Amino acid sequence: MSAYSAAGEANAKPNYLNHEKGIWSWLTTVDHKRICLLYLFAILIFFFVGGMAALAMRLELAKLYGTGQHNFIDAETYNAMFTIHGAVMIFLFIVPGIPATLGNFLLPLMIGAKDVAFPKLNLFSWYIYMVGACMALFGLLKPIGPAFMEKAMNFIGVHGPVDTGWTFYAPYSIETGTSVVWMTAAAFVLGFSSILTGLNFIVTIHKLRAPGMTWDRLPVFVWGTYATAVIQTLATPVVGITLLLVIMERGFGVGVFNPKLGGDPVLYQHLFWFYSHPVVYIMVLPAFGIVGEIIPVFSRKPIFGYKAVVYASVTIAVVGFLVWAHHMFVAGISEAAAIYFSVVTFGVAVPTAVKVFNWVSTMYRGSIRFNTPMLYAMGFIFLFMVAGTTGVYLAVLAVDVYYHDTYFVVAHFHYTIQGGAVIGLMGGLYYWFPKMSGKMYNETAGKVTWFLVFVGFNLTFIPQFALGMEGMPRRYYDYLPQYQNLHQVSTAGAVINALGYTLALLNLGWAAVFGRVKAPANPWDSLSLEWQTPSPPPHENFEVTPVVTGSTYAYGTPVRGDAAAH
Amino acid sequence: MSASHHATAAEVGPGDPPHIHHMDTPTAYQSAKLGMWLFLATEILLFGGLFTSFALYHWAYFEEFHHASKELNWVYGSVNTVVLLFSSFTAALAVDAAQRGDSRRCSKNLLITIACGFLFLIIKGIEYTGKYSHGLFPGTERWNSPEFIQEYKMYFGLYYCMTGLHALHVVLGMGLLTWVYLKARKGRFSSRYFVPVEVGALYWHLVDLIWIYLFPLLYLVG
Amino acid sequence: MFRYFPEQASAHAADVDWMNNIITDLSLFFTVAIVGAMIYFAIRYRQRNGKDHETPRIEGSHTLEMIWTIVPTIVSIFLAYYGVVIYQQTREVPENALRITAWGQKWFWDFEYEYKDEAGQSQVKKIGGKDVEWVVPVDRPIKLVMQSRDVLHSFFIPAMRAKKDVIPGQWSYIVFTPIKTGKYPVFCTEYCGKEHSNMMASLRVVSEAEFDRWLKDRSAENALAGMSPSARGKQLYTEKGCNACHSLDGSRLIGPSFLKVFGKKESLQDGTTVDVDENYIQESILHPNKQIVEGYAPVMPSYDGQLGPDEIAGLIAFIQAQDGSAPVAAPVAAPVDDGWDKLSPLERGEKLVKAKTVPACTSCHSLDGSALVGPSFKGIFGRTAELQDGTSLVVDEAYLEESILNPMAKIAKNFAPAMPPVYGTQLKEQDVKDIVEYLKTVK
Amino acid sequence: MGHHTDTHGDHAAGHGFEIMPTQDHSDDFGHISPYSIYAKIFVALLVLTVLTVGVTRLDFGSMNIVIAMFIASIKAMLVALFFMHLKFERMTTWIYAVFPLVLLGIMMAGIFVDNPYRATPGPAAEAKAPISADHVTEGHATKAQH
Ligand code: HEA
Ligand code: HEA
Ligand code: CUA
Ligand SMILES: [Cu+2]
Repeated sequence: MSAYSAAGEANAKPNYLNHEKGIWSWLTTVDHKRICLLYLFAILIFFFVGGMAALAMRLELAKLYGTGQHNFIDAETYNAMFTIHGAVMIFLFIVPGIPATLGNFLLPLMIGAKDVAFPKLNLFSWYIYMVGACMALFGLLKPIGPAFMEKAMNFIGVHGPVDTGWTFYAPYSIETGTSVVWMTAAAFVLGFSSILTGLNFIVTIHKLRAPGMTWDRLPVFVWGTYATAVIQTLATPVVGITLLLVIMERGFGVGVFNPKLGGDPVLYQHLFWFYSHPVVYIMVLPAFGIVGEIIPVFSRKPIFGYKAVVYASVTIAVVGFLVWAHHMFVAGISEAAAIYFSVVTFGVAVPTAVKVFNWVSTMYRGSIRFNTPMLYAMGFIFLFMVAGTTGVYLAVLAVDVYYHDTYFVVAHFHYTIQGGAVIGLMGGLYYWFPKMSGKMYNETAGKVTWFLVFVGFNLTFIPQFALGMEGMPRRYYDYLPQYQNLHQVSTAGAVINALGYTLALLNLGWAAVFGRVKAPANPWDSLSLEWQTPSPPPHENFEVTPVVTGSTYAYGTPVRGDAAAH
Repeated sequence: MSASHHATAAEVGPGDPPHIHHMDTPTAYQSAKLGMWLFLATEILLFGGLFTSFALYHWAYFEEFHHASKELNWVYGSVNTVVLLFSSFTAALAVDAAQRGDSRRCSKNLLITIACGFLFLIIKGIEYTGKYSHGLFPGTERWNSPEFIQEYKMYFGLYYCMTGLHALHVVLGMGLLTWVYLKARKGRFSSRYFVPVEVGALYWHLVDLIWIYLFPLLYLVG
Repeated sequence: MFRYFPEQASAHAADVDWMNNIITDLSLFFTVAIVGAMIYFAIRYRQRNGKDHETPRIEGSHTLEMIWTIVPTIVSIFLAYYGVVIYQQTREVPENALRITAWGQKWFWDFEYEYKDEAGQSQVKKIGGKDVEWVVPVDRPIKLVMQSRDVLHSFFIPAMRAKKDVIPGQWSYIVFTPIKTGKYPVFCTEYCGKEHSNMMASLRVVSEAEFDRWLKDRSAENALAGMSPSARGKQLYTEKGCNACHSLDGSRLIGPSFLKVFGKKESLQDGTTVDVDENYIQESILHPNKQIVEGYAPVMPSYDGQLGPDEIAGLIAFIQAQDGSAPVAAPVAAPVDDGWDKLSPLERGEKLVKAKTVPACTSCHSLDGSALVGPSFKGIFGRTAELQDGTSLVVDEAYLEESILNPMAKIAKNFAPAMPPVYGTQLKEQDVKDIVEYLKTVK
Repeated sequence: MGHHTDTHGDHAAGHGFEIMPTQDHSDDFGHISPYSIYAKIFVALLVLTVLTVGVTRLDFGSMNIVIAMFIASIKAMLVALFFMHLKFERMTTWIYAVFPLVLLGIMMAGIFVDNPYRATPGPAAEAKAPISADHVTEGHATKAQH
């Protein structure tokens, strides 16, 4: 029972992948679906780069030859490693991660549009992203080679990999001799790309919904992307100007953040977190959306409490702007501010709780299939519960004083970002893979690699909670011997985790290139619009502009009094 | 909307909106405008970081900032304010002309707006060189002397950052308007299609809006 | 379950842990409930035999939404409230708190204790340095007032459940009442650069009586104070690292030599001249970069807050004494500590290059390829070196030995003849050989 | 082919999440104001500029900034409402014009709840200049410390 007047079955007509050929047609494409693939390609490379830096850190932290000495990499390299890891993972991987890939692909399809509002701007965003990525690479280079090369590199401001941590705290970032300028400038440029993507999506959702696609029929993923886009557009400029000020401080000694020049280093932290707290919701809100799409389809049930789920997303986005200084409880802020920010932080916990409860309730009395996407979604719920509740420890003032800047925080945010956003992204990739590639992947391999990721991930980061409780500070290249056992378990977990990701992505990559099994238009029996067009979709998405007449989630048999509505 | 807006590529003539494959013309118009407003929102927050820093140090170093602001010449600032207000006025007139389909008046007003931008930059340039010769620039003798206390440096640091970023926006706005002007001169706009004029003018108004705050903040109250 | 905390060594630790444990219990409850429900639904309502069974189109429930909005809200208010209350308790400073000042600097902590001696005179006891052990009395509230001398640091005593960032130019404090004697680690928890992980100290909590004894025991400092000013200055000259940059024999290092500097007229960077007198020297120690002697870079760190008036007076006396009348007593390097001979030549060489020479080779020659005052050691052996006089040569053992013993003989191109010729007296023949061996391996 | 605007969600009223006001189509290409309004606004802006300069020359001390910012806000409003046609824009535009200002206010509020209210730990210590004067001038952004 399809609710849409337009539906297509797989046929031999050209699709977006093959209607034009050649590398040039890809680099100049304005098709949102192709731009999704461009982004996907780029972010996976950086996921790999960030992952390798993580493994280097974990290798060192295992301290196989004993603590108190350097085993594989020295202190400076280690400091560069966690900076590279954090900055690459955040600015190059997960912030564009879901919105620019799945968001780009699905947004127009889900609302029944032919493209985003500004297709050229969309491509332009990708190029800006690539420019930013290259600039970031300059920030990672070490000047080596013959003397003239070193001179040349020094001349353009390359002085060695950035060693400030991804947070670029002043005054250290103003004083250190490394290529902070390249990295902060890169973050600024990447931010610009992110702004343009967000702006594009907001306009698209406002202006290009298909006839009948009212606000209360929008899939929750679209709502998630919308809330994300608002944050992208409105929070990013603040970090942009903040990082520019750091550059000005380095170049001209403006002094705004430099106590030696009368400035206030804590002001830097305010401005930084004003962006970087909301940014965590840029990462996770689209993942919430993905879970909200997967669970109904594989449970054959409408999403429980659609309105509550949607309001919760919007509330999280808005309240997310009010809580930034919970990262600064011990940074020397006033007591009044600490109390205010602690209390308001709970304002995001409640709507998040609402979402979790609704997802689980959706499964009640469903007919549940355990395909790989569903496994990711269920894994997400467990991991995000751990993530969210450990966030509550950190929001509680008295307790955060102890946990701040320990491995407890490291574990918390890996659970949120990796257990939340990355697992969500993986689930989404598995779920929409048939649509994007027109092929089916190997289901068994999907499940096995899911298991590897899940086990490896928990093995990596559960010990880190314990480390944090024992008081192990973060950004430590060396530590007291009492922490060694837990660190070694964590390293072992990281290896399994890395293996899991690599195999899980290879499974998809293999199927996309060599796969023989063609995907039907709607393999999961979904009701949302993107599945009502062939797999892969044609260049302009739909052969006929769809007209929407019912809910995206009309699964199952109507219960009392509901029949009339559908 | 009537179907006449869906001219196919072959039929596009001067004054007709360009053919866009994925939406109709009124939607394209509304989208472009909303897009520009969103962009302006980001600009407000971009300058917002600077305004916030300025507010904080203005509060903390009230006397010192007040003193330092006396070094700025409020006459230059006032003249520049009038120049920008006037350019904003002509930008609005350009849009009005475009809406009424008067191509000539539209391009004339655009040209005046761009010229005002130039004038603004020239005055700003005179001001900057004046500051330099008065030793109000990093590296000059007065700047390095002990009497030139840290708080003054902070004031002028912020002054250069804020007015510099603003001047950059003036330059970008002039670029945008020049592109619009060239199109206008070729008669590309009509009462059915003038998005670039409106969007360019919106951007220009923002440049004006920022200056409306910068001027009293930096030159008058300090 | 999940109780991994270090022992509770401060009065408020139990409260913090109580709060933490409540959150743990609530979190476990919610997580088990939600994940349990999920797993239960997953098993109970799984699709069987590959065919969907009929599912009801339940779109939501207002009652449930209300419940699961209100319950977390109440729990949140409870947690936020007690979090704030306990936090305020941990920040309250009792009247009788013992006040100690701490300074953070890359990468060590300094402490200052102010007290009244028997004569009622105010005295300050200063301790500090890497891995310093600081001492407090048990059962007495301690207020540690902190500031940084460079970048952000953070003072963290896990056992006391106390932490606060240490900020340049701004005071912050922690307060705690130790309830157990013992020794507890102190960490720096705000990233501050290369040695962040080693910026440690240990806190020793002792009985009140023992603390008093410790505080008033000034023998170490008195030894210094009992010396003549110029002897004190001489000791400080090496202890505080002045020797890394200022020579005693007139040779030019990073900073001007102390030889015959007192009473001289120096021309400064800004074109003015200045008499080198007591005031100028004191000013240069405290605010080194205000008056830079022409031809030198403004690189000296300030010693403000690190040297007392007596110490500064000592240094002034010492500098004044460098009038050329006494032969330069080259400080003896490579003190033969136990087991020196047991080390391999390479290890000895490395130690000599990095630390045991005065000034240490590495204060002017980098190991990582960057150019300091002299050419870097990185890859030096076998490299073709261009000399000032236009010739060039391949760096071999002989050249290195010569350069160490007689630095002015051959000067590398683009470098100033700044190396002090002091190593000939400092180093034994074997030392020079060791250094050359080591330099061969610096790649 | 494009689809018809009147079937767009923007216009399909009566649903749970409708945040658009219902629209007629007269503004498909923007509102056309009478020509003279622009001139009037321009004159008003000039008058307000003169007023600001005059008032601050008179010097009301710390009230200066309040007065100046108040007048500036009126000017900004005039530009936005009439020159930029915000007055005739849809609800969405209004939201995105006002929201960033709200955020800016929140940002300033958060920072001003912190900085001026930082605690000053006990007396003796802060009497000493923190680092050497050439490294740190004693003032910090916290007045409470002075
Ligand atoms: C996707 C990313 C993401 C997400 C979603 C979150 C979500 C949350 N985070 Fe986290 N956080 C980070 C990423 C994220 N965080 C990062 C990257 C850092 C460190 C940055 C750095 O320093 O490098 C960090 C650090 C961080 C800190 C600072 C710690 C410190 O440095 O001292 C705090 C403090 O309040 C915090 C709190 C929270 C809270 C309350 C939530 C909430 O949104 C969680 C809400 C969810 C739940 C609460 C679970 C569901 C609830 C229920 C089922 C009901 C039961 C709950 C209650 C009764 C309350 N986080
Ligand atoms: C998106 C965010 C993200 C992700 C995914 C990760 C992933 C991982 N992170 Fe972390 N991490 C951060 C964000 C992230 N991290 C941030 C922001 C910090 C703070 C930095 C700072 O302090 O400044 C941090 C800090 C941090 C630390 C603390 C360092 C310290 O404080 O000293 C540690 C320590 O163990 C760590 C470990 C890991 C590990 C083992 C993984 C692993 O799970 C990674 C596993 C993944 C791979 C190994 C890649 C797999 C391979 C591919 C994807 C290629 C396949 C491609 C194809 C086939 C096409 N991370
Ligand atoms: Cu000091 Cu970290
Ligand atoms: Cu946060």
